[in-house]
Amino acid sequence: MKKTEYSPFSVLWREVVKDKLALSSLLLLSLILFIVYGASIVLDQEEIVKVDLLSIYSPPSAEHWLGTDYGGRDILGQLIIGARNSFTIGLAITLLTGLIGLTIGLIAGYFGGVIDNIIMRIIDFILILPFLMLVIVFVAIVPKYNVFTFILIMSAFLWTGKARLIRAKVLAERELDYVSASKTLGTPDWKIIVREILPNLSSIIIVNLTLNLAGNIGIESGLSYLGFGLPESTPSLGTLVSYATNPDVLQNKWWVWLPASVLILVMMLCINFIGQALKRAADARQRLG
Amino acid sequence: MKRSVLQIESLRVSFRIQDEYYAAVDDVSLTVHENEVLAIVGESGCGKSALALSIIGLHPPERTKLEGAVVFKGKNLLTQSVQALNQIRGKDIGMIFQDPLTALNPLMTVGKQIEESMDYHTTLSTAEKRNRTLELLEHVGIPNPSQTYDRYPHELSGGMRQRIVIAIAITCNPALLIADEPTTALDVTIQAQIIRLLKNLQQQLNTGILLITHDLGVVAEMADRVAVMYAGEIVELADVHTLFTRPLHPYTRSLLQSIPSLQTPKETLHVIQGIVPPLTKLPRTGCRFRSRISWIHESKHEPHPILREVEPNHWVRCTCYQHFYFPDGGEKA
Amino acid sequence: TDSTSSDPKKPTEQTAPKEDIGNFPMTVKNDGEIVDGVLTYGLVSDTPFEGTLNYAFYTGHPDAEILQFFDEALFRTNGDYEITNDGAATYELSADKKTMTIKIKDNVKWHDGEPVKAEDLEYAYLVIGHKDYTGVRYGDALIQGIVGMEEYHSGKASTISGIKVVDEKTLTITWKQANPSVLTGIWAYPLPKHYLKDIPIDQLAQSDKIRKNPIGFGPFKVKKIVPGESVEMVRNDDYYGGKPNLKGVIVKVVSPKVVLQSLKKGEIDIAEFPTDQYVGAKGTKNIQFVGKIDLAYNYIGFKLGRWDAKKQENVMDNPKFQDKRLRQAMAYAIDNKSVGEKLYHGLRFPATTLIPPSFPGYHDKEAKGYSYDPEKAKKLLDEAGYKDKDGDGLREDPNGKKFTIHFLAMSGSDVAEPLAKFYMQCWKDVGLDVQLVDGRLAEFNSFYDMVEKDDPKVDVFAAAWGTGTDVDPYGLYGRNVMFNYSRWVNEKNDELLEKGHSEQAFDKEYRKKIYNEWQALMNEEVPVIPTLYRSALYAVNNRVKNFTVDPSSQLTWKDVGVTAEKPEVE
Amino acid sequence: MTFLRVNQLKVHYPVRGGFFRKVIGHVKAVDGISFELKKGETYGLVGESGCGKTTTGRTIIGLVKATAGEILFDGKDLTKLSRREFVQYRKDIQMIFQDPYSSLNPRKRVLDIVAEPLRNFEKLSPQEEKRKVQGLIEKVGLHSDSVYKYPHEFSGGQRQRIGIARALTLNPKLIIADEPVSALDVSVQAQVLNFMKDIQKEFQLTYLFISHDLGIIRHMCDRIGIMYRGQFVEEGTKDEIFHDPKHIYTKRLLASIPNADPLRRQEQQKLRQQIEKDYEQLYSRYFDAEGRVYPLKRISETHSVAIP
Amino acid sequence: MVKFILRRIMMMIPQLFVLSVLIFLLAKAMPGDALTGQLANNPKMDAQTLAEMREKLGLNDPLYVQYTRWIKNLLHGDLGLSYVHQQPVTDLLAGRMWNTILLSLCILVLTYAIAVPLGVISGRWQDSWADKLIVGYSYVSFATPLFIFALIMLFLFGFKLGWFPTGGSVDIQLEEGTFDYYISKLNHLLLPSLSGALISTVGIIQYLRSEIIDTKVKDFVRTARAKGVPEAKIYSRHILRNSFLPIAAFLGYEITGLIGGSVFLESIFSYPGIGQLFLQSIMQRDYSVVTALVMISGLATLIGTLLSDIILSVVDPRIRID
Ligand SMILES: Nc1ncnc2c1ncn2[C@@H]1O[C@H](COP(=O)(O)OP(=O)(O)OP(=O)(O)O)[C@@H](O)[C@H]1O
Ligand SMILES: Nc1ncnc2c1ncn2[C@@H]1O[C@H](COP(=O)(O)OP(=O)(O)OP(=O)(O)O)[C@@H](O)[C@H]1O
Ligand SMILES: [Mg+2]
Ligand SMILES: [Mg+2]
Repeated sequence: MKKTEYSPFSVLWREVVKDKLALSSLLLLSLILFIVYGASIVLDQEEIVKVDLLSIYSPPSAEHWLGTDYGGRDILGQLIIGARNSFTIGLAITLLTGLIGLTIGLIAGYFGGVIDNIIMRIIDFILILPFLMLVIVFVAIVPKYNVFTFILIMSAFLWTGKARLIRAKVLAERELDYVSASKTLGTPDWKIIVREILPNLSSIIIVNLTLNLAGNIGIESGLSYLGFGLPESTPSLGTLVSYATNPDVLQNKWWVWLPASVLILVMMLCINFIGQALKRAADARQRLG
Repeated sequence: MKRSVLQIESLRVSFRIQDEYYAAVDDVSLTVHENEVLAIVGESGCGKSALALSIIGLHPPERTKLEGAVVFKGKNLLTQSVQALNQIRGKDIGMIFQDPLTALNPLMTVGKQIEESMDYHTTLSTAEKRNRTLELLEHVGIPNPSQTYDRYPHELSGGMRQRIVIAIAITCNPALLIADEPTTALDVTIQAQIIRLLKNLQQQLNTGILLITHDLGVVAEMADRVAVMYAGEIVELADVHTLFTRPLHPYTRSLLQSIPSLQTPKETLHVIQGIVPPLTKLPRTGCRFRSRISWIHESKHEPHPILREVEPNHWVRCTCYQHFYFPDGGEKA
Repeated sequence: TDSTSSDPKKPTEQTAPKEDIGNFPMTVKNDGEIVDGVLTYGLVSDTPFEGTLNYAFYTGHPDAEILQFFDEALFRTNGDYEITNDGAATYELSADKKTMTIKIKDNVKWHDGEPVKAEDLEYAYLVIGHKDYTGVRYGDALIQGIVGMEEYHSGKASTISGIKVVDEKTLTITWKQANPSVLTGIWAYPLPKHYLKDIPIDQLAQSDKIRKNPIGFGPFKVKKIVPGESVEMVRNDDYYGGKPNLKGVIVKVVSPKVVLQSLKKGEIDIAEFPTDQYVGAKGTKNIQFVGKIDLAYNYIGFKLGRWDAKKQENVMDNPKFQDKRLRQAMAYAIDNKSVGEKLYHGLRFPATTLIPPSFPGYHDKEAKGYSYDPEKAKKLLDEAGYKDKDGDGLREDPNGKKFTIHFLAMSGSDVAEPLAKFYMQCWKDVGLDVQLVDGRLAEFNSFYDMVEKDDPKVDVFAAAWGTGTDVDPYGLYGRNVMFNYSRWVNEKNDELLEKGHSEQAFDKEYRKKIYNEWQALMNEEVPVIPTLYRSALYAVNNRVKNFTVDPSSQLTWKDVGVTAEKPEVE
Repeated sequence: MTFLRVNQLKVHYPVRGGFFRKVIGHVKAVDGISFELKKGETYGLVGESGCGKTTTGRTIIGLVKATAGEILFDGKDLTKLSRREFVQYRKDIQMIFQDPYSSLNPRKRVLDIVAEPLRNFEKLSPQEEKRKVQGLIEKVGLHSDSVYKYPHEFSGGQRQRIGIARALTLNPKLIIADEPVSALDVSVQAQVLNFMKDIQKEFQLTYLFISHDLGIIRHMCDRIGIMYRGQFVEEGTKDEIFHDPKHIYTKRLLASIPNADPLRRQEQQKLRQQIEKDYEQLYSRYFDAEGRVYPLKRISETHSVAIP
Repeated sequence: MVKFILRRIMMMIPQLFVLSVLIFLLAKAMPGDALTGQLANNPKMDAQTLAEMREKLGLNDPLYVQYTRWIKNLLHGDLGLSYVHQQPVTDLLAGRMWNTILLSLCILVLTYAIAVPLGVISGRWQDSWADKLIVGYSYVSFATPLFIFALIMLFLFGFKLGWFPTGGSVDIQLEEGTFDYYISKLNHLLLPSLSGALISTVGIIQYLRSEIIDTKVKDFVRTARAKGVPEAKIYSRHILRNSFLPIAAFLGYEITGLIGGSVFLESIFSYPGIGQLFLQSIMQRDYSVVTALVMISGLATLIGTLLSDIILSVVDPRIRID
C-alpha cells in the first residue's frame, strides 16, 4: 500500500510549487538570500564600514558598483551586509514573537479561565501602549543598543498579535472532539497542547509567520529615519533607506537609497507572494476537512 | 392532469474543478406541477442542491456550466439574463434554504428582510408592505408578528428563523417553491410543525413545491411524487405510494432498508456497501450504482442505462433492478 | 569593494571641490533700488520654535532668531564683539573699571510707545536674579558678580545694591571685580517693566505677554504668531534708528530637509544654511551665500580626572592620560585637514588653538596647532613607552598591558559616524586601539550625561563648544568650572585665566598677550585637542539688500531691504 | 445489577456578562437527573436539542465538572475524584463522538490515533503496539494497512469505526455514544449502528446512547430516558416508552416522528393535531408554574414519569 | 449603554495607572535630564546654578516623591510644566494637539475615502484587472516606508509641481476666522494627510477585500439573491454592511497607528503637532511632555477601542452592550 504523505509542510510546499508567482518568488528570494548570506561570509564587515574620505558619494563605478555614501563606504557591500542583517533581524523577530505568541496563545486558549483572563488583560494593556513612542524611549534607555537588544525590544511589543491569533485558533480547536477524545483517553494537558493542537495550527502559524516576516524586514527603517535605528556600524537596509532623508541624497544620489528600497520591496513582495500561496493552501486544507 | 409549473429538461450542471468541468447533475428531466410536492431524495453529495440552485441561476457563473433547459412560464431560465431572473426570483419562484442560522442577514430586522422582496416585485406603499409582512408572519405561525417584525435573526430560535425564511419565500405567492432540506437542522417537533406549514401553504397557494431532502420520513409525510437521485442522476421516479410500497431500483430499496423503522423493527439494518464516489471519480458510463451492489453481475446492468417508464408514472433507470436481491436475503420486493 | 581600505593619506584626485570660508562675502551684493516689501526669513529647524520670545527666558536657538527682529540689546558691538556707543544706549566705565554708567537714548521706545527706561534694565536684573526666575541666565558670572546680587538672589535683600537708577534714562551697575568681559558680555536687554510687572516672575515665561504679544524696541513689531511655526512682524515706524526698509518680516520654520527647495522656490528669502548641504546648493541661481567663521570649535577631550561637587573644583586623578606625549601623539595622529576638506568640503577646517579666528583680536594666527603627522605621533608614543610588544600591530601601555582607549562620540549629524570612524582609523594607523564606548555613537543626552558625570567608561570624547561673544575661556577651562570636562588643572593655566579677566586686561594688548600665552600652553599640554573650526553660512535671495553677517558692519535689520516685490525664483 | 448510577446530577454553566466577565446567571444544562445503567444494556437518552444530553454524557466521562450530585461507578463517586484519581477510571469509560470528522486529529495517522490511550496507560514496544492496533482496526472492519493512513482518507462511516476502535483500545466497560451517527448519511448510519450492536455483544459493553432520533433510539436501546430542559420527564423500557408513553411531552415527541408510510399520512396528521391540542390544554398539568417538569414518579417496576 | 461606557472607563483606570508608572520609570531611566548638555551652547553657566535649577525642578527628589507629585497633579488635570518650552504642558498641548487631531482626522477620512471604494472594487470584482491593480498597489505601499513615500510626495507635489504648501499648518498672513484662513489650513493638511492615507489604506483595502470575498458566498446573500434583489442592492444592503463590521472595529485601533504615523508626517512636513513635539521632547528630555504625551496617546487608544466597541454595537445588533 502506498504511503501518503500528509505533513503540513508537504501540502504547503506543493501549493507553493503549483503557484507560478509564488514559485518564482521563492526562487528569487532564495537566490537573494543565497547571494546575501554567501557574500557576507566572504565580505569583511570591518572593511565595508571603513571610512574612506577620498571617495565620498562617488557614483556607481567599476570600483564601487553601487557607488559610495557620505563616508566613502561601498554601498553594495553595505547593501549585502545590510540585507543580511535586516533579514536576520526580521527573521529573529518573527521567530521570537512567534515563539512567545505561540506559547502564550496556546496556554491562554487551552486552559481558558483565570489564566486566559490574566493573559488577555496583559495583552490588552500592551495593545494600548503607544508602540512607537515607547520603542523610542526604550532605545534611549538601553545602554548597549545593538541588533540583539533591538530584536528584544521589538519582540517585547510585537508578540501580542500572534498570541491573540493563536489563542483564538486554540479556542476554536479545543472545542473539537479530538481534543475531548484525547482528554478522555487520559492524555496529559501538555501533551494535548503539543501533540494534538499544535500540529493543527501549524499551517496557520507558518502562514502568519511568513506574512509577518515580510513586514518585519523593513521594521528598523522607520526608526533609523527618526534617528533611533541601529548604529551605523551595523549596516541595515533601513539605515540605507533612511539616508534618503537628506534631500540631496534623495534627489541626486539615488544609488545610496534606491537599491535598498528596491531590495526591501522585492524581498517583501516575494515573501508576501509565498505567504499568500501558503494561505491558500492552508484554507484549502480546511475546506478539505 | 394538473398544469405543470416547471419543466426541467436534460439538465446538466457541471462545476469547474481545477480547470475541468465535472457534472454534478447529469441529464435530469423533471416536471413540477401546480399544487404538488415533488421530492428529490438521495445521499449527501448526489447533486440535489446543485439541481435546485441551478433552477434560479444561483451558481457562481464563472465556475459553473449549465446545459439543457429549465422552462418556467414558457421561458428557459438558463438563458435568461440576471435582470430577467431577478424578476422571477422571489416573485414567481421562492426558495427555502437548509440552514436557518445562516440564511438570514444578521444585520437586518426580519421584517425588513421579508419586505425586501416586495421592494422589487410590487409597488406597495410602505404601510402596505408592513401589513403584508405582518400577515405573512402570522401566516407562517409566528405568535407575535408586530413584535417579531422588529427583531433581529439572532433573537429568534431556529424554528422561528426557518419560518421567517419560509415567509420570505412565499412573500409574493410564488408559483413554485424550492425547499432545500427545510427541516434538516430542526428538532423533530419543530420539523413536524414546518412540514405542516409547508403542506398548508401548498394547498392554500396552489404552489408547486420542489422538496429536497435526504430524510425518507419527510418524503413520506409531504411528497406527492418522489425522484430518487444517485450520483447526479435520477434513478427512480414515482408517486409516493408507489415508491414506498413498490420500490424498484436497488438504490431506493437499499435506502428504505437501511433506516430503522418505528413500524417494523429489525435486529440488523441493511448496509449499502461502499461510498458515493466524489464528483471527480464518478463513473460516467454504465450504471453508476453498480459498484455498490457488486454481488449483482456486471451483465445485469445496461451499458447505457436510461430512465424508462416501467409502469404508468413509475420510472426506473437501468435494468439491474430486475435482478436485484439483498445478499442477506432481507425483504423481497 | 577592496578599495574602501585605501589609505586616507595617499594623495589622490579630489572628488569634491574644496571651499574656503575666507572666500565668502559677508555682505550680500545687490545694487538694486529698495522697494517696500515683506521679507520671509526661514528658521531652519527640525522642530517648531518654542516661543519663549524673550531674551531673559529663551533657551532654543530658533527663539533667538525671532527675537533679533523685534528686540535688541541696548548696545551695538564692534568686530571684536565689544560694546559701542552706537546703539540705543551709551556707556561709560568708572576709573576702577568696576562701575558702568549706562544712558539710554531719548528716542528709544517700546513698541507700545512707552520710552525704554533705566528701570527697565534694572528690572531685567531683578528678574534674572530673583529666586523664582525660571530661566538659565543667572549662571552668568557677570550677573552674579554684581554687588549685592547674591544677597538679592538668596532673598536677603529686596533690591540689588550694585544697580542704581540715577534718573529715568540712566543707571549704574557696579561689579565686585573689574572684568574686561563686561565689554562683550554685559547683560543689556531691558525688560518692559510697565508691561510685565504685574506678572509673577515664575509665571513670566509662560505668560501671553511673552508668548503671544511680546514687545521690544527693535525695528519690527510682532503682529501675529502661529505657535511653533511662524511669526508675522511689521515695520516699527518709531524705531530709534530710523524707519526700517522692510514693510514687514515673516519668520517661518523650515525643515533642514527642504530648506534648499524652499529657497529655490522663493518661499523664503534668507536662511541660515546647513553647511553639509552647501555643495549641492552651490550654483543655485536665485540665491547668494554669505558666510563667516562661526563662534565655535570642535575638540577632542581627554578625561583626566573628575569633578568634585563638594569642593566645586576639578580633581585631576585619572592616570590614563597623564603623559602629555600620549595626548600629543593622539593629536598628531588625526588628519583634520582631510576631514575638513572631504567631509565638510572645506567649510570646516583644522583648528589650531582654542580661541577661534572669529575673535580676530585674540586668535593666535601664528599658532601651528597639531597638523597631521603620524610619524611624529609614533615617535612620541615610542618615547612614552607605548610600544607594540606582542606584535599584533597595537601598542601596549608602558607596563606592557593591553591598552584600549574608549572613545565617546555623539550621534546626530549625518557625518558623525564616519567622522568618529575616521578618527579611530587614524589612531589605529599609529597603533592605538581605540573603541567606541558601548560600541556605538552616543545620543546627545547620554553623551553629556556620561561626560558631565565623568563616567569611567569614557577615556576620550569628541565634542564642541560654542564660545559666545565673550572671548574669556575661563568658563570652559577654569579649575572651579564644571564645564571643564577634561578636568585638567594646572597652575599656570589658573594664573593666565585669572590675568585674562583682571582689571589689567582692559588693556587689549595685554589681554592679547595673556591669551596668546594661554593658547600656547593649551597647545603644549593638550588637555583637549582642538580639531575643527566651523563656518556659518546664510543663503539669501538675490532681491535682498544690505544683509550682512559681518560683526563689524554697521548694517542692521533696519537696513535690510528688498529690491523686488517678489523673491527671485530659480 | 447496577453498574453506573447517576444521582441528582446537576451541571450549571455560568453565564458571564459585562466587562468584568462577572457571572450574571446560570444555564441549568442538567438540573437534577438520576438514572442507572445495568451491565450490558444500552440506555438511551433522548430529547430536543439543548436539553442537556451531551452535557450529561460529558459529565460522566469527566469532561465537564458536575455542579452537584453523584456519579457512582463501581461504587466510587466520580465527581469527587481528583483529576489524577480519575485517570484509572478512564480505562473503563470511553466515548464515541458525534462528529467523525472533528473527533479524529487530522494530523495524525490512524496508528497514532488508536495507540494514543495505549501510550498513556501501557508501556508497549512499538511492535506490540502496532500489532494491537492492527488487531483492533481489523476488528472494526478496516484493512490492517489502514493504520498508516490519515483520517481524511476515510469515509465518514469508516472514520466513526476508527473512533470506536480507539474507544475499545483499553477494553472499557462503559461506552458513552453521543449521537454517533447523526453526522452520517442514512446509508452509512446503518453500518455503524449494526457494528455497535456487534461489538456490544463481543466486548460485553454497556452503552449510554445519546440521540435525538427516536427511530435509532428504538433500534438500539433497551431502556430510555426522555429529557426536557435538563430534567427527566419519563423513563422506561423501550416498549413502555414507545407503546405506552405517559407524559404529554413524550407523546408529543413520538407523534412528531415522520411516518414512513405515506398511506397513513392523514391519520398521523390527525393524531399529531390531537396531541398538540392536548399538549396545550394539559400543559399546566404536566409542568409547574415555571415551565419545569415535576420529579419522576415511579409507576411500575421499570417505568417512571414526571407527574405531580 | 451609559453603564457600559462607565464600566469601560472604570476598566481603563488600572491600565492607565500601570501605564503611568511604566512611562514614569522609563522616562526617568533615560540618561540625562532637561538640563543635560543643554547648556553646552551657553557657557555662561556655573555648576551651582545648575544644581539650584535641578533642585527647583524637583529632579533631586526620590523617585516615588516625584511620581506622587506628578500623578497628583495629573489627576487635577495639571500635566506639569514643560521645561524646554517654559510653559504648562496643557497649554503647550492645546495648540499642538488640535493640529494633530486635524491631521489624524484628515488622514482617517482620506484613508477610508480611498480604501473603501478600492476595497469594494477589489472584493467585488475579484481577480479582475482592477483587482489585480489594487492588490498590486497595496503590496507596494505595504513595502514602502511611510517616510520615504511622504518625502517623495513632498518633493514631487510640494516642490516640483508646487501644488501644495510645503510646511506649516496655515499661511500666517491670513486673517484668522476668514474663509481663506480655513482653506489655507485645509490646503496645508492635504499633502501630509494624503501621504499618510495612501500608505495606511493598505490594511483596510486588504481586510475589506477578503471580508467581501468571504461575505459574498454567505448563505444570507444567497437568500437575498433568491429574493430577486438586484446585484447592486445585494452589495449595498447585504454584503457591504456585513463586510464593514470588522472595519468598524478597526476604526478605534487606527488611532494608535495615526499617532505613530504623525511622528513621521509632522517631522517631514514641518507640521507642528504632538508627534513632532514628542520627538523633540525625547531628545531634550522634557519629561513632563514625554510622559503627558504617552499618557494621552494611551488614553486616546483606550478611547479608540471603546469607540470601536460602541460603533460595533451600534452597527451590529448581535452585540449588546448594556
Ligand atoms: N460550487 C461548486 N463547485 C464545485 N463542486 C461543487 C459545487 N457545488 C457542489 N459541488 C459538488 O457537487 C456535488 C453535488 O453537490 P450538492 O450540494 O448538490 O449535493 P447535495 O445532494 O445537495 O448534498 P447534501 O445533502 O450534502 O446537501 C458534490 O460532490 C459537491 O461537492
Ligand atoms: N460550555 C457551555 N457553556 C455554557 N452553556 C453551555 C455549555 N455547553 C452547553 N451549554 C448549554 O447547556 C444546555 C445543554 O446543552 P447540551 O449540549 O448538553 O444539549 P444537547 O441535549 O446535547 O443538545 P444537542 O442535541 O443540540 O446536542 C444548552 O442550553 C447549551 O446551550
Ligand atoms: Mg444540499
Ligand atoms: Mg448534544
